[in-house]
Amino acid sequence: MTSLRNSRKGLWAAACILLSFVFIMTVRAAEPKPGGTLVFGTENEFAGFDALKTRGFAVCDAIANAVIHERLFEWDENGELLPVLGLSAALSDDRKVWTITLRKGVSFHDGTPFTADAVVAHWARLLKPENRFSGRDTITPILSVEKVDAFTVRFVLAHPWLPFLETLCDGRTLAPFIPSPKAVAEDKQSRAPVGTGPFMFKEWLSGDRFVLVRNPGYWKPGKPHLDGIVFKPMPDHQTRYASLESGQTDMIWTDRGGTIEKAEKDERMVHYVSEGTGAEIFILNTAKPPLDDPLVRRALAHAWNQQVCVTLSYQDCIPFVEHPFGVDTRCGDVGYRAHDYEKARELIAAYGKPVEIECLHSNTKRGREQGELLQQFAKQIGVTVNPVGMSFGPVVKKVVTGQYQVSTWRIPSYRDQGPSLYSAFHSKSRRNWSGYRSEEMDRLLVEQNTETDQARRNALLCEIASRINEDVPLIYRGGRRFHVLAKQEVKGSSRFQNGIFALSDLWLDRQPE
Amino acid sequence: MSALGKRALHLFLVVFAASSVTFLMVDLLPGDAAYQIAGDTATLEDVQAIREELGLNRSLVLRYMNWLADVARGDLGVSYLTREPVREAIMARLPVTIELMIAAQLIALVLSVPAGIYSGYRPRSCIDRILGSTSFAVMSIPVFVMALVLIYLFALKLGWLPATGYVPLSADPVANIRSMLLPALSIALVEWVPLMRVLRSDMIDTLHEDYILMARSKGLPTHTILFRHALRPSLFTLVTLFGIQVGHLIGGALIVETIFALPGIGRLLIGAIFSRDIIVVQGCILFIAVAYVAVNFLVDISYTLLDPRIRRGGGGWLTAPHIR
Amino acid sequence: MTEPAPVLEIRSLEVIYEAGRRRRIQAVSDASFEMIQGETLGLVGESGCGKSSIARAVMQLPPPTSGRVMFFGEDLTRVDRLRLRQLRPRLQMIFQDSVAALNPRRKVGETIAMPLRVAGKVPKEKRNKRAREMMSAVGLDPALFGHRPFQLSGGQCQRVQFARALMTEPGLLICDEPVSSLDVSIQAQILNLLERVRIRHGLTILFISHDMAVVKNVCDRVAVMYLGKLCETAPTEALYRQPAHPYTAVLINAIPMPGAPLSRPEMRAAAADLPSSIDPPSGCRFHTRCPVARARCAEIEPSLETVGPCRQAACHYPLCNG
Amino acid sequence: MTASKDAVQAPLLRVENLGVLLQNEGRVVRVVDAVSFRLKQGETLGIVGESGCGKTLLCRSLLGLLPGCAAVAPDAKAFFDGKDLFRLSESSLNKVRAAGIAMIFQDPLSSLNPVMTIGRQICEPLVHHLGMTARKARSRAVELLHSVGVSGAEQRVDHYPHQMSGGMRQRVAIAIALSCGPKLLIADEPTTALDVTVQAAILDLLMRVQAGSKTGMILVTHDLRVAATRTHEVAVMYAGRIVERISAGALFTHMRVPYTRALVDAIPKMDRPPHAPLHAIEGRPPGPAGAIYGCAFAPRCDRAIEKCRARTPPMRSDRSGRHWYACWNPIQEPAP
Amino acid sequence: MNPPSEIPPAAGRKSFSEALGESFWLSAIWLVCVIFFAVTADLWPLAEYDHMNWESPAAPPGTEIHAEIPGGGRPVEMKKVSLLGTDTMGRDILARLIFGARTSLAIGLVTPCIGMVIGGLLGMMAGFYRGRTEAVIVAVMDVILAFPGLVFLLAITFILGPGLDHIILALGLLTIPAFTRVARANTLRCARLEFVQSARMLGQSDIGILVQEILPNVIWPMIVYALLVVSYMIVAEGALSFLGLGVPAPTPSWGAMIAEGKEVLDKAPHVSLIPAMVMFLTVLSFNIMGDCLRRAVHPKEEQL
Repeated sequence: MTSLRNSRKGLWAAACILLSFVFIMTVRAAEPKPGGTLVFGTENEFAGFDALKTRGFAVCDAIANAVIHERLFEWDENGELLPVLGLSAALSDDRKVWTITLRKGVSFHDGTPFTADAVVAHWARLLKPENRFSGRDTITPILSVEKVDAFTVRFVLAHPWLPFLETLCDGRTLAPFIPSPKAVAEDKQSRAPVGTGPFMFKEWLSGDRFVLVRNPGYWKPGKPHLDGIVFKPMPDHQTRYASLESGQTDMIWTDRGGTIEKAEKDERMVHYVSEGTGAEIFILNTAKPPLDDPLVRRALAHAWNQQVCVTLSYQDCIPFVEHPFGVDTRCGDVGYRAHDYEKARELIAAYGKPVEIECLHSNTKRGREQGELLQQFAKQIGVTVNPVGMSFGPVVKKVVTGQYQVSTWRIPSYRDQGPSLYSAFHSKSRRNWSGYRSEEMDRLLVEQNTETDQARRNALLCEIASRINEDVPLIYRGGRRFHVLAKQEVKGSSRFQNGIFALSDLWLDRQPE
Repeated sequence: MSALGKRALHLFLVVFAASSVTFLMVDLLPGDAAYQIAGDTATLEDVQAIREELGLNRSLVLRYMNWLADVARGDLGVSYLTREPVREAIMARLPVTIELMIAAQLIALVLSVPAGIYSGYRPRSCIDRILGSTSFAVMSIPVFVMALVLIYLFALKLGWLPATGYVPLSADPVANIRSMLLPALSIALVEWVPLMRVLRSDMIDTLHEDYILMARSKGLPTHTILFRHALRPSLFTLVTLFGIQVGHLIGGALIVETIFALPGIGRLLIGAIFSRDIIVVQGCILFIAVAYVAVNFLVDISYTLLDPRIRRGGGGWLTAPHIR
Repeated sequence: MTEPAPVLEIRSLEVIYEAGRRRRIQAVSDASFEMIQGETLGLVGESGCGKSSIARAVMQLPPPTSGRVMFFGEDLTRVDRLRLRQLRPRLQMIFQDSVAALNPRRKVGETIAMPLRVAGKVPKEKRNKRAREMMSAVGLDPALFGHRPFQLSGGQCQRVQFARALMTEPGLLICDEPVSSLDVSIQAQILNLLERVRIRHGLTILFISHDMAVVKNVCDRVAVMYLGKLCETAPTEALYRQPAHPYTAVLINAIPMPGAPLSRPEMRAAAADLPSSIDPPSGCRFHTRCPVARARCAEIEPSLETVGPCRQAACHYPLCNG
Repeated sequence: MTASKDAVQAPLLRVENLGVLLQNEGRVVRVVDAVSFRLKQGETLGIVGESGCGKTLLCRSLLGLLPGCAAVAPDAKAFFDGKDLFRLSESSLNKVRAAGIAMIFQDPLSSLNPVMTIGRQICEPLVHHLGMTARKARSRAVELLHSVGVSGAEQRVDHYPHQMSGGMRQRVAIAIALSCGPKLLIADEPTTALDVTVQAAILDLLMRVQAGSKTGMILVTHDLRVAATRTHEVAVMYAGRIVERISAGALFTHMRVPYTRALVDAIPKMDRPPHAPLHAIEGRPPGPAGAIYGCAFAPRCDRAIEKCRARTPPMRSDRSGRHWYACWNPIQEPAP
Repeated sequence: MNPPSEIPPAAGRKSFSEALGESFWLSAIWLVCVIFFAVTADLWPLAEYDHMNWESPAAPPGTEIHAEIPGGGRPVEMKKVSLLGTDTMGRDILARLIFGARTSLAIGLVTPCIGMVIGGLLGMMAGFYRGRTEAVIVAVMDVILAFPGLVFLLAITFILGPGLDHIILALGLLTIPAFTRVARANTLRCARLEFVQSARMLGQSDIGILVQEILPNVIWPMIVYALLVVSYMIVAEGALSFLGLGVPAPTPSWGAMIAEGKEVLDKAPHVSLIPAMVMFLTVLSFNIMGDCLRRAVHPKEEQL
């Protein structure tokens, strides 16, 4: 086991439920029917598929990406390493070198054979400092990737690093997926991705559709069942749900309680859920008065009622959280600052000065609600909050340049939060947007990074969560939970891990038109 | 200078002014495309690198000059965000916008012309009153409410038509028409009202003209008088208004495109504005401005088709109707 | 005794309108005449002959293309804008369309008092008092003071115009077809009013009309125009007794005369239609319609020449001589 | 003027007790009242009166062309060709409109459709009523244009009205009116909008046409001089009623109604010196708003007597039976 | 020239208020009510418009809720029947409607004033001076028209910061071309008439003529048009809120309320439909008033 054990357990349980579900379905219609095109309604336009060029890689992007490209390994439902393009991984004795043997006889959609060169070229590209790979802070322990022979590669680490395999498996970033070196060299990868996956890119009309077709030369015999997958970006969730109802789409991504509720009542629909890690947060700028004073931050944290936010604004489609490791991870008491106006008022009284804060939020309905909620709660303790709605770019600019006080923000849903917490809270990190400085925190972050014992590391991570709750550089708005709605006729094994729904093995139980 | 030359100059000036103002305005907006691209995991260095890569660190004037030079060569540039050539991006959305526009305006015409003729012919009649008051009520319903009501009714309750999505005409003509019907209807139901009202009022005026009396004194039947004698001279305001509406629709029926998830120009533009993708914004503005001027030109031409007095340049004793 | 300076003297007046691309309409060409104090000059001609253009050129609305307009010895085409604004109230005009000539949003009384308001320095009560007096003087019921133009009849509007014009005590009154849109009974009222105020205020009047009978009743002297050119000027009695220019004869003949047989049937316009003023006929402009035209008329343009006491005609073959 | 021999001949048009009701802001007013006259074939009736006296509505009512707010009084009759025009269905009225009674309007610019070639406008009734083919109708249109004195008719048929001068347009309007060979021509102020020299030519044309085809004609005008010189009989209208019907030759000399005399006196005379005062009628004609008691002209009349204000004078005729007048206190006939 | 059946206009003319008709007065009553409540919003014992009632989101009309009534110092919390129910965040719809009326009316009523003053001035100048002045003004207006208003709107709100006043300013500037067009057309129409010449003959200066002769004739068509713009602007605010570009939180506006309620349209339709209805009635009232006024002021005025 190389990752958080308890999170595995939860996932395992969830997977079991799903598996039994799938089992029932398979019993009813045992034989997968080949053919048909699945239409998937996504929330946003895809950002592209080049690991260097693509930065805003969202969950839906990852879903599409996972059927075009493949990783060396995946986690299976039991938390065991599942060979994909890699066949086996071996760790050296000093725990600093990973040797990985690769699958033979696989080729990319463009005909390029998959060899160690492709893996090395891809990783070398990511590791090259000039390339400024956006996730480079999370892979700093990797020193180099070397080709041993045509189908063996070696990863050399700077120190023993537990999250390494996770880095190779996490579907939420582009780094683990091996693209065709030819397409990368020709600079086509971003708009017309080429991988080894079961589906091949056919057409991308921005704002309208992203079309994939069956890869006839896929290395897994008999797969995939579908003729193709079409992704349709539909930013309006009601539109998206309506399209599912009226048959324009077969599956949709959603994060709205209203649509989920409707789908659960509708017997034509199936609702898939996956718990995630990370969290929806308010990020607090600890470098800027009055939030440089922990009293004010703590007061705000006590004033904030996460449960109301989760219920009212998210309609309970995300969980209540006390730490960013997902609901399946038990950390015990991490000192979460529960909603308590009295305590908050005392803290503000202790601060002794009037507090007025500007809160940035995205100018969506939900963003607006978050701002208004914070404003309402803060009002109760005599703190004035002015919500300011902005589109994504300007919010990023303000936060990145430190010209903000409070902003809606998010801890991404990586399966291993260690690296991302490191880059978010280490005082030397370039991504420490909250400006949080604490020697204790720095120590914990460094220790968890090099810790070789999983249990010890988990304890360290929980301690980090406690520190966060103690000093409040962020306030939790809610955890992450992912939802996919599908028609009954969408069948087949449906792995849904950390928000990524595996579409590759699906098939459609309907008469071809 | 010839009329055509004047118009070309006018077009050029309008388009140039619109594009420079846009460039300036989008540049003044906080946060540039680099932040959008960098996303929430970026560092300042990343942003800086992206800015360099995109050429965003150069001065505004320089970037504008570059863009102009590209446009002069027929190249609208490449989107900062998606790296999609802007010309292709616009061309891909054009069929949607044009189809929506044509469908909406056709429905609007089909509704407004007979209604306008009839209520102009029989003002204050029962039907005219009904048309008048319903049209007023309909006119007061915002497009977004209309669209929601239509979806609720026809897509969710009755299930006759798809709620959303766009099927290209080439893919499936029937599905294409079905997918366009509701969006077009929600625009048309709001737009036909002013068309009907101006036609009605012009029709009333025309029917008071002496030449209608003359036609009646010739013993011609009513339908001949209405359609052959009265309709054409009554179309001026209608055509003008029609042109204005089309001009607006070319810019994209933003709300309708959003609600019905149609990949049109309007959505491309607002997406680009939100993400500060100035190249795409510029391309769209260029296109919209050119289309706007072109539509006006077509409206002017239609005036001359409608009234021979303008076509032949006229004698010394008449003045052409005022054209905007 | 020195000869009084003419009230209005027009020299070589030319008015050209731009009509679209490369089309120029010469509305008035080379018109010259003068008016002395107390005189009523009639300017007659068919529609489009340039009568109104002369009137507007005199008013500098807009200024003529070339030529001089001397008003009490001052050249209106040369004075600066301020002086022109000072001079304008002394030049007043009565328009044919009396409804259009009155601001629909203004009360009748205020319209009449307007000249005093523009001139300034007259308090409101005094202005209104003067306006009411003037209304009685032009035969308007002062009770109409608060009415608006659309509530009045055409004849009443015409009276309002007179009242407004007279408020400034003008040196020259130009009447542009003041009665042609009125019924005969009202027409007679207005013509009588014109006569009354002419005597009372000692007005000099430029009277423009296409109706030869009305002109006969009103004017001391008549100038006949055809396609932008003056073709005859003569004292009224002499002109009607014996026209010198064939066009004058045609105009007089066109008046239906009940009881009398059509006096000279041969004096009818040859072609019914007026040629276009964009490219007028060569030579004498009237030759295409002239009942007595000869070959020379098509080639050489006749100039205005004296054909009798105080009368001039522009014709190679005038109908009367001396 | 006309021969009295054929007085027994049935009249072309017989109008009896014609009234026109106008709905004006909720009130109904009679704008034309108790109008009766007869018109024989080949004769011209002149209708004169000031604006607003109802002469135009009178003409339009005969062809059923009243505006929406006006209607013919229920007891009115107008016999044309043995049919009562006011009791015809729309379709039979349409037949009368082209082939029986044709109309010429005041302003030739506005009475011709600006967006149709004049050829098409002439051909329309030919095709519609006479069932001609398009080609035949066209050649007939050229003939018609010729006959009304339009030069270059072959080219002119393809022109639009705005390409012609006012006089030419009125000739085209006359050609349209004549296209189906009507028995009665109603000319509503046909020359008012035209220049004086053109006016004479158009009136000449109308007289020629009428004399040539023996049609009857109603010539509406506000100019007494035109009526006196171009018609056979003149009907003078005041406030919706005919106050005097008199043969044209006698109009200026033998009128018996004070209003007619006042009109005649108000015309500027050619035989008087400049600045001579005119005989103006003071006051204004009554509007259609109020009910009128007695003679409508009484308030402006210098011969008005008590009776005039009390009762409306009926139409009376003199001994000859051709001179009708409505006046309680008529002017004595001057000695011949 | 005798127009047929000429009726002297003085005869039987209805009074101005009669000519407007009863629908005008019905609309006026509705608008007066809306304006009255908007102005006196603070004086009514309403729940606080931004107070969220977590327990009862999207409650139907007539539900008893906890409400905070603004008192002298601290708000008083009490149980209260919510007449129109609550929205998705548990806020009292009635209070939000009434306070939202302020936003919608402010946008609807102030923006046309901006357009009317600037556009009217430009249009009158263009129509009066013609020539080069007109060419320049028309060209500038063409640029504004050819330019998507959204970009401008975003620019203004981003540069000056979000806020009702800036939205009003931006929307107001966007209405200028339309007003310029109306003013120019009407100026052209009456500048041709002789009364302008008459004024000049009296020695009136250009400015005097513009202000005293032309303005009174241009102002009414503009006011009539402004009423149409009012309704258009109320709708525009709704559209902006729909795109997330409306007034910043927590200020309520009708458009934002409709957009918010859109999500629960089938579950709790009142959240969206009540503000939609109010907006509809208000827009309808402005439209009716504009139309009646147009008919009363200019019986035969051509529509724009």
